[in-house]
Amino acid sequence: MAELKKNTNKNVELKGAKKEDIMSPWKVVKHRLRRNKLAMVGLYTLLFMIILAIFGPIVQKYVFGITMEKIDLYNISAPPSLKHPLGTDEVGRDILTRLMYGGRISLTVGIVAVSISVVIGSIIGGISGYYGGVVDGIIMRLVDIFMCFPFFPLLLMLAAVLSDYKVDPKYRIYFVMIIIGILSWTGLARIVRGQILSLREQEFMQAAEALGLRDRRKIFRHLLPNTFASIIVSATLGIGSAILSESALSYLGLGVTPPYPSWGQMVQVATDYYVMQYEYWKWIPPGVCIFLTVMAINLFGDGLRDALDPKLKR
Amino acid sequence: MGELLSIKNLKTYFYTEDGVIKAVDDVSLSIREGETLGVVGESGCGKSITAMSILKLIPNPPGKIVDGEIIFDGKDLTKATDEEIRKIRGNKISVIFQEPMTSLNPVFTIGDQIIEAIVLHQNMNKEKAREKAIDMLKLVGIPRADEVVDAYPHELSGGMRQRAMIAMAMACNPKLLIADEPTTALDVTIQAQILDLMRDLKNKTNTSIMLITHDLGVVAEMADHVVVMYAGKVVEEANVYEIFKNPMHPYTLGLLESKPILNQDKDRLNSIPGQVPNPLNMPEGCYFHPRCSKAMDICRREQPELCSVKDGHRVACHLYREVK
Amino acid sequence: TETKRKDVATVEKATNPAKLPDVSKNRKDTLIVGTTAPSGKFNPIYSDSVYDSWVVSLVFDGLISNDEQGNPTPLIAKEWKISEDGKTYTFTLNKGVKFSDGQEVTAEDVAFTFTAICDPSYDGPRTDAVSSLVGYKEYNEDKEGKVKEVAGIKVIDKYTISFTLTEPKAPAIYDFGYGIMPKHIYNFEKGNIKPLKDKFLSPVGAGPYLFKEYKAGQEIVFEKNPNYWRGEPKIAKIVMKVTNATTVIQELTTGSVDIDSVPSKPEQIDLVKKAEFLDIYRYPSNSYGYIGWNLRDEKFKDKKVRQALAYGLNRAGFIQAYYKGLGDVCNAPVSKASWAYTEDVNKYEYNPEKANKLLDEAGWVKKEDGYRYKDGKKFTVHWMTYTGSKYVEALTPILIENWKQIGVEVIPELMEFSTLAQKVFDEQKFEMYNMAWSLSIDPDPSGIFSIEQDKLGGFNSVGWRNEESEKLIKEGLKETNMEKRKEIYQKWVKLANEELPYLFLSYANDTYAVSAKVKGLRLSPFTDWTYDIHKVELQDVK
Amino acid sequence: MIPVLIGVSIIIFLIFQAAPGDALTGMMDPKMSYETKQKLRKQLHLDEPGIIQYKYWVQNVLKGDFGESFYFKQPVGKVMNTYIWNSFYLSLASFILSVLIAIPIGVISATRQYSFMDYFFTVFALIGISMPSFFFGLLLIKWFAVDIKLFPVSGMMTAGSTAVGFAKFKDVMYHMTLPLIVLTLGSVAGLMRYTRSSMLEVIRQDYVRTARAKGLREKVVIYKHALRNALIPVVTIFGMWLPGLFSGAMITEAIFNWPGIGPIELLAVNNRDYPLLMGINMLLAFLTLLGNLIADVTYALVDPRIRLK
Amino acid sequence: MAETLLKVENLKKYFPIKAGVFQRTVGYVKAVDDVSFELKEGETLGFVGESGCGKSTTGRTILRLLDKTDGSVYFEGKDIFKLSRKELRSIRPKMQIIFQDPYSSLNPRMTVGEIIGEALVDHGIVSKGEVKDRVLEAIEMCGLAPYHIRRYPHEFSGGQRQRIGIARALVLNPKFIVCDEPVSALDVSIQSQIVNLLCDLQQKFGFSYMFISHDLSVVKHISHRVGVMYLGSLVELADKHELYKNPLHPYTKALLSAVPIPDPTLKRERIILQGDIPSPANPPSGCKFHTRCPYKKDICSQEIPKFRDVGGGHFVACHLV
Ligand SMILES: Nc1ncnc2c1ncn2[C@@H]1O[C@H](COP(=O)(O)OP(=O)(O)OP(=O)(O)O)[C@@H](O)[C@H]1O
Ligand SMILES: Nc1ncnc2c1ncn2[C@@H]1O[C@H](COP(=O)(O)OP(=O)(O)OP(=O)(O)O)[C@@H](O)[C@H]1O
Ligand SMILES: [Mg+2]
Ligand SMILES: [Mg+2]
Ligand code: NI
Repeated sequence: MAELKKNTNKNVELKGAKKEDIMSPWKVVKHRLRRNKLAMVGLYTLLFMIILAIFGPIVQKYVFGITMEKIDLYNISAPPSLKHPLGTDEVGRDILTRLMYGGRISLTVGIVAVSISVVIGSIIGGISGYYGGVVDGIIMRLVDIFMCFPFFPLLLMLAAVLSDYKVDPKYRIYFVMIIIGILSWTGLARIVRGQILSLREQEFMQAAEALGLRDRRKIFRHLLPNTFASIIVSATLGIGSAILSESALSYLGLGVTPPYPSWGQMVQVATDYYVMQYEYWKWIPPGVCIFLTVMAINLFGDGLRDALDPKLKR
Repeated sequence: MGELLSIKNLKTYFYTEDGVIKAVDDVSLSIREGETLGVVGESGCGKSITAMSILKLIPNPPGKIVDGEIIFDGKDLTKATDEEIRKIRGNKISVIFQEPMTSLNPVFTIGDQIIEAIVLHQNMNKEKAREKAIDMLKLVGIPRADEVVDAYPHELSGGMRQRAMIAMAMACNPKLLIADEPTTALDVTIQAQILDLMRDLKNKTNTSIMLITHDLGVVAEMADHVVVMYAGKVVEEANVYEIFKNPMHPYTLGLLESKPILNQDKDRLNSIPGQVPNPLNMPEGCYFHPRCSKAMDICRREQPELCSVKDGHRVACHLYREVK
Repeated sequence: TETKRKDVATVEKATNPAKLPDVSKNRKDTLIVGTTAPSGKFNPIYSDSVYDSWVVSLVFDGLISNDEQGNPTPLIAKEWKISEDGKTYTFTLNKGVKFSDGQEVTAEDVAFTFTAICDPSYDGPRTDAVSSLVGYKEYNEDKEGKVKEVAGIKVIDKYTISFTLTEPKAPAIYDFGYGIMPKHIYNFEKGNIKPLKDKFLSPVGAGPYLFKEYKAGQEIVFEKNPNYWRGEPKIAKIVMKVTNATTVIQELTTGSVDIDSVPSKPEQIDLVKKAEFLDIYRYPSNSYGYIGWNLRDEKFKDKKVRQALAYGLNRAGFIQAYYKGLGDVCNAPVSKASWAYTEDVNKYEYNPEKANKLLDEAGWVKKEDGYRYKDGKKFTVHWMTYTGSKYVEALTPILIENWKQIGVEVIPELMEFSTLAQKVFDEQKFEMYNMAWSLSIDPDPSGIFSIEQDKLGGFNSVGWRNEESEKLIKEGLKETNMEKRKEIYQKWVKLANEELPYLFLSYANDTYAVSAKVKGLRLSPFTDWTYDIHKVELQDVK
Repeated sequence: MIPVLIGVSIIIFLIFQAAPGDALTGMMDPKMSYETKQKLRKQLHLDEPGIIQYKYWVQNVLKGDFGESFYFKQPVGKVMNTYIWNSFYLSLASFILSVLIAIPIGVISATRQYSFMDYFFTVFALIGISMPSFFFGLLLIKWFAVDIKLFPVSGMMTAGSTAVGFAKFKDVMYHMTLPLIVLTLGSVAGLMRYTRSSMLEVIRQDYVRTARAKGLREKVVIYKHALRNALIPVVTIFGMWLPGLFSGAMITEAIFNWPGIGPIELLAVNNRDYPLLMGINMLLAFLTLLGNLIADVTYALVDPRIRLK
Repeated sequence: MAETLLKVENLKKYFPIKAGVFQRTVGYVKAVDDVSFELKEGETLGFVGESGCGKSTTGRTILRLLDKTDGSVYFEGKDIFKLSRKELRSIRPKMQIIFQDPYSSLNPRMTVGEIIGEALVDHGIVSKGEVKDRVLEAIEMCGLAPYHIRRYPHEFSGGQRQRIGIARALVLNPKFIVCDEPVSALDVSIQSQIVNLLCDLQQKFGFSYMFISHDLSVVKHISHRVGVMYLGSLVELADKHELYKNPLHPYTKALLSAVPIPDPTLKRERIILQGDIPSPANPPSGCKFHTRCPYKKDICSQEIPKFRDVGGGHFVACHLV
């Protein structure tokens, strides 16, 4: 009690905090992440892809005067050259430009789809886990139902409805993203729910209850932030799989609308035997791009998981 | 009584992301045959790591025995090969761990786990080993031992599990039993049973025991000799009567005084102020000085060495330097 | 290069048959034909894809067949007569034609086959072949089983049968080409066709081959019918193997497949040629690709606009880019292979100036943004098209670019094919779309362009209502004299070319690669490899 | 379980109903008149409202069959039976192979955390996860089937082969190799990561230390004491693979012309073959639920702690 | 120190045991089985008993952090199980809890300032501006430095965290605090600091404590009265001096004799019980203690002994007394 009274003086300088290096939980994660080489390789690859996708087409347009729709009839299916570093496609469009443009789409698909699924998944998972009981039972059955959902018919229906409402095809891809997002929240919801079910039993939640806090506050201030680790990991990995989904959809002819390219759609030309065998520049680069991007995201996500897991501390 | 085990200047460090943790920092102690050595100190002061170092059970990475000798039966264990250590583990030196709940493998029956050790070290066939296992379980006072051999750990209560652990540890008649807080997780009434049991076993087999605990009461009841640790170092060592009658190190003193004693009434408890130091960021000089009411200048600068003050009573504190 | 039948198919002979791979060389009694997607409906009255129909025509023979020009030829029926009023068809059967189980083919079997199509429980695609028979309605709509026979189908004697239609229909003769099923095997009770469907995978007919085995998604195996009535087939065994676009060239050039269709693209054909042991057959396919525009839409009502848009699209350029010389510009809704085809039509060659002029005339004014406006409305076309098509992919940029030049904005919308079909035909909610028509042997256009078809679900979805066209179509249907019909249809073709109910795009070619060891194949727009297959043989090549 | 199946069936049916077009819109034969189409629609009940169609479907199901496929004109069960086993063989082979590969490397990776091997397998696993299957499939075809002609391009058996017994098995395996590689790469990755993290968790446990303290050999410690525990969560995810064994890998099967159910489902979608689609989807929904149930039950089986008393 | 603050009557709390694939309830853990007692203002009531005997469950059920199975709890005369959620929320600040585990009872993603001040904000007890002052006040009272409010719990040692937990309860100005083993998880040298702090605060603010611990010596030090629990039931309750000097229930006796005393010269006669604690899911019939009781009689296994006053507020449940 003696030292207890030492600094009862209210005007004690709060600056004291600065003297010691305060590491918030996030700083610790950042710190650890930075030391993980694979994760950093992933991060930089990803940044590179993003920058290329954002600024690449602009540079091509204003510096070289090439747009992704521009047809060069003199260079149809031309192999890589100085003018077209990655060659041209069967109607003479510059593949590099289309690739960069496709990156925009693929990356946006990933990000938008994942944002949607993360928002839905964590809210529903949070509610389900927090309230438990009947609410949880109903929500989990709903998750079961969603998990048994047929993906393709839904997209077909969507495509038709969109054309009914005369949505500009340019934006149609966003709806595809939304659908991918809406269909893929279930996994995250389960993870979040599972964690919250156990977090709920932790004493700090009993403390929150004892303090008489509102439910909303308990879910969003106390519980969800503690599931951030899995949410973030599942989000980074989700971006990868959303990009793959879009690619696969495009590959089956259900994705973006030409002339807007996406990577998946660009790879599709390789179903043509001739293209596959003799025109590698048409399909290898987009395939490699998908691969690299998803790989980068996975590397980063994996590193993030390690960084977020206190047990994995080295 | 000859010395069974003697640890000399043991240093076990953990190389972590945030820096080096000197979990065991220059610890020396010894155990004689048939003796019970009590090791006390607060949580995190390196008691378990000292014990683990003996059997090289330190998780590596990040942990590593950096320096020192561990002489057991005339052999330096720090220099022994993995194979040699393996032969000693469970055979000549056995361990009982703190948490009976998690120290047994949940997917094997109690019998399987005991038999495994017996088969390994005593060249018995399975049937014989099983018989022996049942005998051991009976010995530690488990009723219905022939049924319990086939039970899974989760089917037993904490006390029974701890007894099963003891049965497993004693199965090969070890020369040294390391009991790492064997009763902390148990209730006092069960704790009393277990301690009783251990004492009986020791008397029967003349096994030496290294008893690690932070409960001074347990030490008072069980130990012949006591080592007090603080922040990776031994701060005081003496036989049990000496320690309780005549504690010297301010930390030992503080410990003894801060605990309310059942049949003594006090208005206010004495307490050691301050917090246990961060292992990454040890203070200069004597590790205890920031909490020590008798701290002197020298304590802030120089680390005291463990020196003999009386015969058999050794303490690491500048206050007693002159006495040397 | 040897050209056999001038206007029907060109054949490029293998340059070095000796290169035939050993696998193929050693396979002396088996012919392997590539197929894409047999669905297992191996029945003459149910098959609805070309792949199933190959199976059917190997196993079944029909009353008649046709030649390379599309003219009907006798088969089981050695001859037929059409009555004066054009309503009654009487067929006389060859005697001694046997099903593969040894029973003779009689008029009863023929009657059974066609009566089966009339059955109330029949749910296959052949109804139109019998729906104009006298008594069809009565038979079909009677559910209680009181009407036992179709009045218009009359068995005259064991080898003679006649069919009577409610009104004359010139193309009707082709409806009698469907394979004849043995009644004693396929028979079923009226109103319950299930027993017949159960035999899809064990077809028995009077055709040259016996059906042996079907491995779904993989292959179909046939053995020759030693007692085939037109003579024992020369090839002992035929295997139809499933291949796909990615694998076909590979399968062909390694000799694991002897006959397969290849994409009509020069680079692909070059690959086939490089193998040096494959003959290449090429002929115009019996189809055309087009852009349909909704003639109810103000924009497209004006003929000038339609013509302008035709002039304004570099179709030749597109076809060159896409087919690389292996396709042609289409200017009228009739196949190049058909006898109704004529060169004497407006070619609408690419001419942006003319297009601009016509649009100016039609009142569409170009503004500074480069697009045309009329009554304040921009000339914007929503173009619905379908996914997964290279054709569309190639067309899209050209269409957008070309029409932009003449001030027309195109917004493509991709959808899956069924969705497109629904929008176009069942709902008629579209401005413009593109598709292709695959035609029948007879050039009769009534199924697509008659006014009667201008209804929800009908095929005249663009809504072409032209009196003269209607008159010509009706005339053509009634006329049984070949010369006169030809005249009528050519007149109609010119009308369609002038009016442009569609923007006609392209004629494709079909290309088949055939191993040099296969001799005697009759490939043409109207005859596939199964025609006269009993005469085809496998020869050793040196 | 049953309420979920009913819910799934209703929702799937609603979606199909809402999808534009029906089984006949795609049939565009000018020889097939409007009347004929309407007649066929009537026969297939396509002219009736969705609820009634659902009623017919339920009636069929209660009778024990899923109706007749519009496209194949055969009972749905028969059509599925024809294709589903081909998918099953391929998926099963891939499943077994994945397990055989993934678990050992997962263990190695975990026991040597942060070693070269660990990094190597981690990167390998991530490649597996990141490689789009169509791209990888095409690459394999190009390299192994086209360029060096080691494996066949597609199909499941040599055409016209009449081989039986072992020769047939060999032939099938030969054709299966490339698709198997594609499928396995994808699943090995996930499973291996899963095993690794589960193993990492376990080797930190006290009972592993106990096992060491007993003087057991390191191999016994890892493969007996640790692995048994680490596999508990892994084994349970096998149940979740159940639907995967039958659902067919749509893309891989399409690329390699494998006669499985994947392409048939796509075909059913394109042809609006409701009975077939319902059949396939209901089977998968059922298997999904069954798989979850099996996962629960296996959990109880492999983990004595939750064994029923 | 006269008013009755809390009154517990026949409180029961059973947890269902679920098993099997369908998670059917196959039985109940009788965690709290018929517990009654009273607590006066400014008084400390100690609760001792073996691990798992239902001490924490009792404490938490009293605060309605768990739902009861039966019985009633009156806080300031109001039955808290009859309150609506809103009323309950408003009464919460008056009754607080300090948890055993200083690690899991603080939300690792919130700063100390947020943790302590949060309830003030959520209840609108003080204006936004004042919150910080109140937090600082509480923090200093508990022996922490003001700059600590910006830190996260993981940066503190166990003893400091327990202080944060105490500050969190303190800041709301409660009347009654359940201390659920607040020192069991702490280092020996830190325990006494916290015990002293709790004593000091009680003296200053007149809190009532329900002090749960299995450490009999600590309980004795801090409490006025002590209750002994065994398998969900109170077996003895008395003034602490009375209880420790004159334990009546055989279990209490055994417990007291089993506590190790840090004095090697002192050799006591210890009562070593036989057998293990029975499972609370399947408690023995009659007196729950009879399976381990060295003095058991026939009646013990048949009849449940009444919890009754044997004079001077000394309650005990035993047939032998
Ligand atoms: N795997 C590890 N990695 C890093 N540091 C470790 C590891 N294991 C132990 N330590 C550190 O070593 C020090 C000593 O730990 P040890 O387990 O010996 O303490 P103890 O005295 O047994 O405490 P307790 O009474 O809590 O069991 C502690 O500071 C701990 O943080
Ligand atoms: N949420 C729960 N669900 C099921 N059983 C529970 C739950 N919480 C506690 N129990 C059971 O209730 C009994 C009493 O538990 P409680 O935590 O109250 O004991 P305790 O006396 O506080 O023990 P300790 O000293 O270990 O804290 C135990 O057997 C426990 O297993
Ligand atoms: Mg320890
Ligand atoms: Mg408790
Ligand atoms: Ni650092």
